[in-house]
Amino acid sequence: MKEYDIEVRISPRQGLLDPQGKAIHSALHSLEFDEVESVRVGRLLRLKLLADSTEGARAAADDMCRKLLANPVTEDYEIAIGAGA
Amino acid sequence: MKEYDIEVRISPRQGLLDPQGKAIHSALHSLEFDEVESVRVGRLLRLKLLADSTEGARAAADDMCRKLLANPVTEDYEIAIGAGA
Amino acid sequence: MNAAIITFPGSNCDYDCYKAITDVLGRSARFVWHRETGLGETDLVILPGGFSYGDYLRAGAIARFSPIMDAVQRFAADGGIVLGICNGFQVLCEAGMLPGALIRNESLKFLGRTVHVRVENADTAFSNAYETGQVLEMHIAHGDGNYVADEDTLDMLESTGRVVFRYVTGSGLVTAAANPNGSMRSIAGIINEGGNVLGLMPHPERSVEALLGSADGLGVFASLDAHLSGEAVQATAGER
Amino acid sequence: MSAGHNEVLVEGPSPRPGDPEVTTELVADHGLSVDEYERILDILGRTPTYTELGVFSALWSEHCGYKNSKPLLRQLPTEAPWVLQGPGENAGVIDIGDGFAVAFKIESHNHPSAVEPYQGAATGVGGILRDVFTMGARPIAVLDSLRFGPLSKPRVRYLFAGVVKGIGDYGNCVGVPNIGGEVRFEDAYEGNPLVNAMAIGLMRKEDLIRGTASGPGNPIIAVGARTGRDGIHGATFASEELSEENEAKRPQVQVGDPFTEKLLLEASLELIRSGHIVGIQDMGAAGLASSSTEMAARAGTGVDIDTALMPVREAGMTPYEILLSESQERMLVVAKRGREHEVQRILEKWELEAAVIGQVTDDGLYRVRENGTVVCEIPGEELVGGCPTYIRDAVEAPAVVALRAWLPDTSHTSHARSDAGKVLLRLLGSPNIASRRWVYNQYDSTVRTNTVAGPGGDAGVLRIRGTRRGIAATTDCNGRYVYLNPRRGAMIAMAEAARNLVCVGARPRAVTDNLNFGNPLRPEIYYQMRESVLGMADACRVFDTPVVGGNVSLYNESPMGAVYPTPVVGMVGVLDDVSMAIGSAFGEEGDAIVLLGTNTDELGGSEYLKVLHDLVAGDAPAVDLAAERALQEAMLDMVAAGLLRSAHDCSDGGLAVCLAESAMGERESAGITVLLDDAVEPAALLFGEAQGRIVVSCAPSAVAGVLEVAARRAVPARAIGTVGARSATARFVLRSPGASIDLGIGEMADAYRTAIPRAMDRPAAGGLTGE
Ligand SMILES: Nc1ncnc2c1ncn2[C@@H]1O[C@H](COP(=O)(O)OP(=O)(O)O)[C@@H](O)[C@H]1O
Ligand SMILES: [Mg+2]
Repeated sequence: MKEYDIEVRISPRQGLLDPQGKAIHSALHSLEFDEVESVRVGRLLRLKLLADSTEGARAAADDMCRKLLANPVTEDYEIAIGAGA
Repeated sequence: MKEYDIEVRISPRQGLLDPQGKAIHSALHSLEFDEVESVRVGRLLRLKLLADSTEGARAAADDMCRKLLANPVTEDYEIAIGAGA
Repeated sequence: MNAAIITFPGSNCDYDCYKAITDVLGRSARFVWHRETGLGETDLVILPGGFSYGDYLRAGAIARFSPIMDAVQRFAADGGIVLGICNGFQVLCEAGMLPGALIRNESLKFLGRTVHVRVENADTAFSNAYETGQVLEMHIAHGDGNYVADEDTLDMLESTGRVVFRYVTGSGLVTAAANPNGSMRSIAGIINEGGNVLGLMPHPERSVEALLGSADGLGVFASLDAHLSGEAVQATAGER
Repeated sequence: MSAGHNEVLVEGPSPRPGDPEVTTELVADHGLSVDEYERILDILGRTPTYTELGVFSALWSEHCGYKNSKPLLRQLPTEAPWVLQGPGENAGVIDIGDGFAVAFKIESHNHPSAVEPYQGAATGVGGILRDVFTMGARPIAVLDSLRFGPLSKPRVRYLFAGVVKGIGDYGNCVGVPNIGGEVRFEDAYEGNPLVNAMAIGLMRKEDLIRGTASGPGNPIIAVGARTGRDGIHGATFASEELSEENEAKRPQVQVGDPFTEKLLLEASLELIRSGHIVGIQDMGAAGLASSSTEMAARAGTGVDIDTALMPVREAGMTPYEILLSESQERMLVVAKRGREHEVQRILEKWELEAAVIGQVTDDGLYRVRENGTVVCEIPGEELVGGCPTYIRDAVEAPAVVALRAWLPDTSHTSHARSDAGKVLLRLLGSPNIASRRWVYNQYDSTVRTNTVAGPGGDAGVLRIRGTRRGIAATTDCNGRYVYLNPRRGAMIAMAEAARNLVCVGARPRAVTDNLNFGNPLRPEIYYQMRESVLGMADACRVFDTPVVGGNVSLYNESPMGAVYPTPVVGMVGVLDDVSMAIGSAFGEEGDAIVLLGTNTDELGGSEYLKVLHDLVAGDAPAVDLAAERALQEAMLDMVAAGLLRSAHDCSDGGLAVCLAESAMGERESAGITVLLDDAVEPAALLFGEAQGRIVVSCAPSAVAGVLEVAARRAVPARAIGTVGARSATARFVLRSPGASIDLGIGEMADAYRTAIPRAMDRPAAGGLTGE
């Protein structure tokens, strides 16, 4: 068993309205960051978990995303794995 | 001017309590994901912005984080840059 | 007393503050739209509750950049009285006018109910109508009222009498169960070093009429009225 | 249709490049029957374009066209001297006196909530708020009526948590207090939860405005959020059963933005007061298509709009998509010609986008262009009024007839004799009876500082500033009763709602109803609909409470079957002096407890049978509408005379539960001692759900007055006990010939208050809601 650092990136489905992103975008503009073209807001989950292999860790994380972490109807997710600290 | 994809990862300050992370952690355990040792929940912002160089893009993003995107009292942030699609 | 109530897009307690001051207390108040750059003739600025900019990103994070906020900062710097209620408290913290921050309630749930708070310092412009130690019943209605700050800041606030309201049981005891949102040291309201800027999560403007359940919050506005009309001894925190 | 029209239409729009060809399959996919399509050909005198087909299918869907319910709805009384606006508008409006009026309506978001509970419920609240403020009224209250499967199911907990959070987050952010509602848990709702939201708005009578597009030449302005591909064909979707097949067809989830809604609310009210506009309407179900056609139909005008002028969120949207999109937080405004700039200025202040997309015409045609080219041209009144309506076969299900005939035997009643206290504790801990604090503590119920009584009592009460008046509101429906006996069950829903109102001292004034049923093409379902509507109509007449608006939600079925027939009654009442309002918690030690109404032997459909024997059987309790009306009048007299300290309606769980709820109160509990002498089977006496009963409490000196008023109104009444001390050790003592209860009030309060929180502490599979 080894400890893995998992990073789960969850973002709103393409085409779905992202009111928060919209609000942040216009806030950045009123702060004169005119170079910003778009903002999408998602969630970032950092997990530490024990697994015997990178594959095992990924499989577990994927399972968690489907069961709990991500909303299957409104969100997409990506999983990134690094070795534990 | 070139378009950059910026990813801003904002997470709760180390040591600061993270109610969401705590809740997700215990939810994962009751779903029998006992291998999970810790969960931290943060925010993931994906920006598209125009800049003339990677440095320029990073500097701009950093400025936005300090001004608006992250709260220095409770949050840390990292910036990752990829070339735009 | 002539209050300027700031209306941000998404503020929804501005009207309640207005009514508490005009109808119940019989003093004057007016609304100031967040796009204005001046406050006009006023001796009290209120940042009301609500969801400025939808609380998107972080509660109060976007509102603090509204044009009017420069004027509010200047007003406060000159010793002007500023009261931030709920979302207003969050704006004050985001703007650095008060220390610490308000994060998601420990329960992760929005909480709309009555709580008891104890007056920890009755020697301020905002609380002189109460007795120190007095227990008040007020409404809370927030999802991000969990006050956090580092230990040094917390100790400093405590030792200088800058914790003005604290969540307690009906009989005035500080307990985990009486703390609705997980706030460190059960802090419900704090004041700045100059004693002229106060932020609190409970809604005094909702507890000003017996018909609506409690009049305990009226004291906050009465205190300010007394303070501003010079009837109360001018007090700055830290003197105690 | 005039020849003139025919000429215009015959050489109608030519097919739009890239649009699919209109085939019989495509017609079927749009949920239109062969006959309905024949009608369309007739109306147009030609084949419709793809865009026209989409518009017809949306406006002729159940959701917009009411094709299976219109004939039934005509049975409902809709008039009274105080009714300012009946059904047909965005919301009904009644006069409450002193120059004020309230607009209110209830709306379902069942299907969207089944797919995505958080957004589904949130956008449901958003839609109903817009219906109210587009009448010129400022929303002052929300109520929510919810139905789910059993909490033992993880998916149900996920839906329940998500729906409650969605309703809370949206209403809290906009700043409208939630003052009441219902939640019920029954197996029948597992596959298809019900999420009905009701909104109430306050206005000065003169500010009433309607959703009309009058005045040819007046500009039509789209306001608010940009249009995306969300929820295309949501209206048609809401008119079909949830099934594997239509998973695919499922419209993209609509995401709510309460912040934009709050800006829309303020801007709309400012626009209406400004006098620069003639009409305003929410772009709700079937989006731009239905809002623009309905506004024109109401005014008897036509419209000419260009979809290319519509602000969009995504590139390359077709007219079909733009017309049918259900993107939220959008409104359609018809301004006075020449006032465009004034309108723009107000919208800019509120940081809202707006675009003139067309104008009102006088040819009665619904004309849509894309960059000038006509893609749709339909006689407007045919779209709105021409939808064929149906009267379906109605046959009661034999299984239900049998269930109704069921009668309890001693095996069903013995527990009550031997162990009434344990039974009471189990009922208090049943999710259908237990405290709903877990729900309404997530709602802001006091913003706007008018809330005299929020959730937790029999009805929510609001004061009307600047007057002595108040209004009260409640929602009620026990689907179990309606299932067992549709006509009676619907009458009971009306009777309970009215009792809830008089218990706080409000005179029932009007109703908004939400008819939630299964597939109307099935005779046993149509039978439930017909009988329910007839039952409701009878009660409306006897109570003098016309229906001023409502909503129909059909096809509430899943592979697991149809939901219980659930005609939710949202009722609004008026208090002349809001300071006289009373609550349901017992008053002071020594006060007398008086029972109004009669205890009976009925046990059918009770929570007792469900909890102890897992039975939903027997007939729904009998309901005598005249007696209910007398009870209502007696209550109003007693409150007006200031005789009472508390009143609580006797409903789920019967007399014992009613007494327990009043004893436990919202805060510190009081003990009581009650003696009953009825010669009635104990199970029915303590836990039966006989109608027409209210438990009141009053000072000992007031008992005579209470009994005298009751006698004058011919309402049976008798003192049955006294209120004890408020303390942790207080006891709840109830004695009757066949059974007795003696419990510590603390133990009862614990069972009552912890049941739902404990159930919800378990994890909910299916994702994190609204995080
Ligand atoms: N979904 C809900 N939202 C707000 N309040 C609710 C909800 N469900 C129940 N309540 C409140 O909880 C209390 C108990 O509900 P219920 O047993 O249905 O009351 P009643 O039997 O008097 O209709 C009522 O005050 C009701 O308004
Ligand atoms: Mg009710």
